[in-house]
Amino acid sequence: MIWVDTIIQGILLGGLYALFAAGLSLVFGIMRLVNLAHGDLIVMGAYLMLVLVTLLGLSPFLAVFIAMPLMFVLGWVLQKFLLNRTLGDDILPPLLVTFGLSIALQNALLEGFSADSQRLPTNALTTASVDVGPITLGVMPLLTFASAVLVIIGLNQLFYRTELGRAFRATSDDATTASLMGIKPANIFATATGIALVIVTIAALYLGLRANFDPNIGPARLIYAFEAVIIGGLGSLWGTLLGGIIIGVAQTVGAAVNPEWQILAGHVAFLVVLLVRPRGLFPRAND
Amino acid sequence: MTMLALKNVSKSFGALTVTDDASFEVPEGQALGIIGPNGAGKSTLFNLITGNLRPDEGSIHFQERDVTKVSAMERCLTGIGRSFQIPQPFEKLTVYENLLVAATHGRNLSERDVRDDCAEVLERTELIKRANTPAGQLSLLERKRLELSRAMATQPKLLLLDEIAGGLTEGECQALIRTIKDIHAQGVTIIWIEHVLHALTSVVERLLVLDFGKVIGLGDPDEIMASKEVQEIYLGIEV
Amino acid sequence: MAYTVTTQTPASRIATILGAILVVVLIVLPFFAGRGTIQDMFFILTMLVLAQFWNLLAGYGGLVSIGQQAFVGMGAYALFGAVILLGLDPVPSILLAGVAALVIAVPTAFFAFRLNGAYFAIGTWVIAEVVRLLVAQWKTLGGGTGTSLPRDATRDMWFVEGIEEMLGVRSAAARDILAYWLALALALATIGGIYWLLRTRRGLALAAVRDNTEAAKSVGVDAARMKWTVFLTSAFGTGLAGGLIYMQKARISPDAAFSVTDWTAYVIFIVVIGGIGTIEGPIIGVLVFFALQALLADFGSWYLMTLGVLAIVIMLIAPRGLWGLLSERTGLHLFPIRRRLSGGQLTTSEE
Amino acid sequence: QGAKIRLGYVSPQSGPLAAFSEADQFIIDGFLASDAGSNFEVIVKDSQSNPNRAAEVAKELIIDDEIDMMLVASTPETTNPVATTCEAEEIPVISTVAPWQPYFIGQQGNPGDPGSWQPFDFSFHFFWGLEDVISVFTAMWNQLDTNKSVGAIFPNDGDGNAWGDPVVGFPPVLDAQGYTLTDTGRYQNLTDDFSAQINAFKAANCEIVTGVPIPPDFTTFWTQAKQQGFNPKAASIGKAILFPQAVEALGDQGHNLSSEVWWSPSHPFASSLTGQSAGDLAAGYEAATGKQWTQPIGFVHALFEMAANVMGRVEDSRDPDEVTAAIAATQLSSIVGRIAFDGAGLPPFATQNVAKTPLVGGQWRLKDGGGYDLVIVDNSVHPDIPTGGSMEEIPS
Amino acid sequence: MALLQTQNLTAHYGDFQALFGVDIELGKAETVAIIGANGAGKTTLMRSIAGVLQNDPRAVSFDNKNIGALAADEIMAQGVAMVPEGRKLFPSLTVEENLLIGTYGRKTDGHWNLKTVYDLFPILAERRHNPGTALSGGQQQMVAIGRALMSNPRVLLCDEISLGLAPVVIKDIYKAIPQIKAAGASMIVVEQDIAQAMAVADRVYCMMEGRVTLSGTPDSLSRDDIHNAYFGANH
Ligand SMILES: Nc1ncnc2c1ncn2[C@@H]1O[C@H](COP(=O)(O)OP(=O)(O)OP(=O)(O)O)[C@@H](O)[C@H]1O
Ligand SMILES: Nc1ncnc2c1ncn2[C@@H]1O[C@H](COP(=O)(O)OP(=O)(O)OP(=O)(O)O)[C@@H](O)[C@H]1O
Ligand SMILES: [Mg+2]
Ligand SMILES: [Mg+2]
Repeated sequence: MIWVDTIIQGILLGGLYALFAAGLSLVFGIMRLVNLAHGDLIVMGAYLMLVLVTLLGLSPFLAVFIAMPLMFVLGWVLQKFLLNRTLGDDILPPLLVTFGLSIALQNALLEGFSADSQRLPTNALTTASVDVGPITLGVMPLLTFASAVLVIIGLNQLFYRTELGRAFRATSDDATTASLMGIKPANIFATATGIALVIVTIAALYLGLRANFDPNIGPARLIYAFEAVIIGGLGSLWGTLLGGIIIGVAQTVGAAVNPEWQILAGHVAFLVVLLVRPRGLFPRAND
Repeated sequence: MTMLALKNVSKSFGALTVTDDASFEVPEGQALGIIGPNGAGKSTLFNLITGNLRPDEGSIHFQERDVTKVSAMERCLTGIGRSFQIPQPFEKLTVYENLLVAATHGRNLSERDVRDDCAEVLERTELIKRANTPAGQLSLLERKRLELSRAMATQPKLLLLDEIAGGLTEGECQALIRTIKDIHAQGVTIIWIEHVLHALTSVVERLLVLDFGKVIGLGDPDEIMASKEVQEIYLGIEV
Repeated sequence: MAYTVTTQTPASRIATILGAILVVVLIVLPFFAGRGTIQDMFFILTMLVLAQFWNLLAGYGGLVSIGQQAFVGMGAYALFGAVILLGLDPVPSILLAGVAALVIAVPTAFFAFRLNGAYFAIGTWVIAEVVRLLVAQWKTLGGGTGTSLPRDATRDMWFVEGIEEMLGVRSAAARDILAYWLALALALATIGGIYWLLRTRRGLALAAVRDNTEAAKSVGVDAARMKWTVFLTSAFGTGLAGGLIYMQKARISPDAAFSVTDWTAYVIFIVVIGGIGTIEGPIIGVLVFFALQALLADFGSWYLMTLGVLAIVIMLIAPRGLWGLLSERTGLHLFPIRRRLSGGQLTTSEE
Repeated sequence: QGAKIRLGYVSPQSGPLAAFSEADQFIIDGFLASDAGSNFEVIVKDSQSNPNRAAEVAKELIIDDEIDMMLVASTPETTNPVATTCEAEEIPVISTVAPWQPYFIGQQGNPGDPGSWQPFDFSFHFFWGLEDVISVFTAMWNQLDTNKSVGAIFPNDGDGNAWGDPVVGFPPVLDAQGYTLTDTGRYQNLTDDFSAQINAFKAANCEIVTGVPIPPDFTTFWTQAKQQGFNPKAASIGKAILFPQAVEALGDQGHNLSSEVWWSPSHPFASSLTGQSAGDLAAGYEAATGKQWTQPIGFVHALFEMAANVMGRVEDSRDPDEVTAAIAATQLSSIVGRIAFDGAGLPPFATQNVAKTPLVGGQWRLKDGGGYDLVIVDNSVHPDIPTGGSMEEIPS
Repeated sequence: MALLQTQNLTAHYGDFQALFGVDIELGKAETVAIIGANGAGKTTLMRSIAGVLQNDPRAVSFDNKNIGALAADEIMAQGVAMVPEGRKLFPSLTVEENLLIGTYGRKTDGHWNLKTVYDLFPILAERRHNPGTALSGGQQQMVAIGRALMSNPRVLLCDEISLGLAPVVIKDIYKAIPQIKAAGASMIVVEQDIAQAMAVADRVYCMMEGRVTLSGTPDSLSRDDIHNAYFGANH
């Protein structure tokens, strides 16, 4: 029974990782942008909600809806005026710029909020649980997982059912030809990053409710997010969810064997998947 | 000896078959011309011979050795040199250094040993004045000459030339023909893809016609040019 | 008239002379400089070595790794292992540090070379994390806590006594001087070695592969072997630097020795600020980095914020770095590698 | 001598450990304003919570700033690199706010081989040790009615490895006192999931939890424990719930969590520097900053008391050997209690370098208007420190 | 007055200059062919007009406005659509999506819509849900043309629409040109297949080495003229 529990907990954890990764997957998939500041943006989202919660006395679940448009605008501006200028065949400019952004953001948060660990205000829901047979599952992890699935479904709808989604895919395939269709790749990229930051806000909600955060915890989450994206395959959103789950399950199973191997097991799972399938589980045909 | 032999070679890009069951042989010392409409798969055939692409089926033999699985780099070392249709210079290196890379690595010699050879090649292709210019700054014609020079610098036994005469003036064209005849006279086997037919036919001993990846004619240039099929598909450009 | 080839330029001849003088000054520096200067120089030299090797990897080999901390950490731990567990002297153990880095570089390369671009970068990062987590389980060397070099080992280190006597300094200062000289030797060997490599036909091949891989293969360049050579060389050199850095620190922990920020991110910063793909770039970059740190480090988070913003600004306005900017304007090269053909038909009209 | 005595002070002012250094400025200002303090110059460096950086700034202080003595505080990640550097540089150093085992053993070449351990010449440390925290924790648990089954979460870091050490850590003592310990192994910091530990604790029917996680990890653990229906009667946690903000981050779930208490406003000690009582110092801090008092305040203050006291007893502050001898001879009644390197309560190998200060146990109690108070609930080892209540079970 | 015009148009790829002062004109309802050997600069010219390559702001004018400074998407919105060389379908999009994306920047009520494009190329209706790249070369070319038509362009730029296609397929595709003309678009057709180009064009420009070397109506140009302009022999 413990094994079943371990695997289910791993899957739920994978939901959290997928949520961390979904925005990254969007940005990486559409414009091959390696955003090293993604983790810090999640942390920033959590602080933004903290401010909203403290200033307006809102529940975090309401604050998230105020934070989303703000984060969208931030993402749009960031991409349009900064990150777009780093795109190209060379991966170094985005690496360096987002690394710079990452440390600037971390330290700005540190200046603004100090290093104290914070948490979004919790309520009974935080520790509520449901019994499924002999297994007790937290409501919060279930909600996190459900949100991850909803985000992925939503993104898929956006991608495959809307004109904007078509433009995303077309621009991702070939930005130059897309511009011949009247698409402004710069704006499409900005919109994509805006949407990515909306997802980041959702991830931040669960990050902030789940445990403490402080300005420095971003990078540790970033690597899992990257792993989930790469395992899943560039541009495959369901792949990202699966990637998150693989890492989550690997971690809990590793920990059940010995907590020393917990994080290692996640990384090893990543390496093994890449060894077998260097382009991830669901690569696009044309990369 | 047979310098090059292709046996039932096929290559597709997705649904598009670019090389379709091609088989032919080139004896040592021969100059073979390849013609065919745009997109017929001529350049692809070169990529298969040099190892820049791997065939889906069939085998490629160089000097009677099966080189199908041999890498592009090793094929160069065993004596296959090529020019690219779209010139691919090492843009940040000078013209001389472009040749130096080819000569030192393609022949596995030291820089000192190949210095004069490289200079001589540049003299022959009239690029010597540009020896110290970064290749990125060359004009298209100079780039094409550099393609030829760099291929020559590896001192290949089999030289593959992909459309190097397009856009030359008559005088330049004659000079190019002389250069190629010279190389040929030294015993180098040549395969030359060219749209400028009069240049081609003044050098090659045999002509191969490619259409949709298929070899549809191979033989004496005059006979081939006179054949009805070739008239139809290739000389369709006739006004 | 016969042809000749030169790489020297008038500027580089002057640079060679100035460089030689600089080297002599650096060698005798401990005779007149204070310990603060010596330690600053140690920092500059070791970061320079790391930067040169990362530059070799990314700037010349096109392999953008963000996992160099694996080699720094592995080298450092190998040195500690050799001293604490095998009882070796720290100085020769530095060589072992390089070898240890080389040993993990081989499987790393096997894996990472299957990946390209961003995948390669992230793959190397994950591998470095794995190495860190494994080393953190190495209980005899302190596990996640870390450990220190035994005092006896550092006090009785080779040459220390000699330096004490020669310069009349205390043992702590003598150790610094020893570490400085070793760092100087390593930095000179690194720059010399890389310069030498670039001037051989392999260096030409590297440039060719970087410009156009397919064409390079077609003229007989073994692109795969170039990648291996560059990766293993820079792992070895990075491992040596890691060993040396931690010999001087005398204290290690996995988080410190495998820090992606300290050993890779800052190194990338140095290279890119200075100018990637040149030998001069990392030299300029490390000086800028040091100056920033010296000026601003006391401002805590403002320092790091400035560093972050500077990285962004430089990348946007001068993507080829400060040296790139300078040499574009002036055509200056301190380490020229361009081979210029002269003589023969070129004598009449040198262009 | 006209020149001022130069003190170097290294602490983590930024980064994840920054909460430890929040009161630094307040205390240093107070120190410099005091009579004794006017002879000193204090050069403060930030370790950025990074051990590499800590060692670097220590070297800078010694070499560029030519300090006479080093002070360093807060976690082995800060004290150890600084102390190691000072030891190598032969500069006297006094450290605090790290249990003495991770401080002492953590600086040994091979921590696994007690035979190889050696005392330090220039490094001195005052704080309590694991044996104290163990006895405080067990005394608190003994106040409750439990099955004596303890689950432990020890991370793979300086503190965690020391707490879990089979020789000097919790396991042997708990064993001796009739507790059964479920220790699943050293996890990495910033782990996102503790199901494995929770499952193991449930399987062993643990009613008590202990450990020394970093704050975010404890929040994760505690939230998951509640979610997965694991409700121990007592949770005595080091490090993670030191600071009120960390407990507040748990919402209502922090009620009755227990922790070691090294210093509080109700400690019956006074400053040798200013004569202030512990209560005065804490009140002064709260008035000056508007923040709730925290435990490091007393110890950072005591560090500067030490500096003033030691330097008051030397002729030449620039002579490391004399300063060292003066430190070793310290007999100081400080705001954290008596500090003397007399080996009291210490194994022989540590007597030379370590002085112990008193430790009691406390519980966080939810206040009516929100926020938490730290109430001392156990003083069995140091009865002179008054309690404010007795140990209560955690409501499930 | 010409609908579209280039004046002294130059283009560079890095240090390499690909066009040297090209002047061409396209009148309303006119079809112009541009011929020339490989690398002559035909594609570069098309890309410069379409705004993919940056040029002198005054080098290109459309409808009496300078469009040289506009970005590709802005030029497209004005009604200049391009069928790029090599078809350049979006592999992630189905046939129908490839067609629909053609209207992204310009939505009009003109003649062309999904239905009329399917009428023009009935085979596409059958394959509408296939990924664009799973079609044969000729069908892909039809999608590329249809995609450009969807925005009802006033000027249609076609870059080597016969490249790599079998003669029968080329014939099929060229059959569509009169219908496109009839719907009101002016066209610039780049071709190496001189016969095809001559058959549909009102006027011809011949390019070599980045310059226009010859121009005129198809009838007025002799075989030798073209041969010389094309291959550069006998200067
Ligand atoms: N890497 C590739 N991927 C997909 N298709 C390709 C690739 N390389 C070539 N093709 C296609 O294969 C066909 C043949 O190309 P190839 O370059 O061999 O023709 P060619 O006979 O040399 O033509 P040209 O006379 O224009 O040089 C073309 O339709 C081309 O688009
Ligand atoms: N992206 C590029 N970078 C550098 N040079 C280029 C680039 N694209 C084209 N060129 C060069 O510009 C010149 C003109 O090329 P262009 O593609 O315009 O010719 P074209 O007439 O369309 O030829 P083709 O018949 O082969 O399509 C050629 O020499 C080509 O090599
Ligand atoms: Mg071709
Ligand atoms: Mg073209």
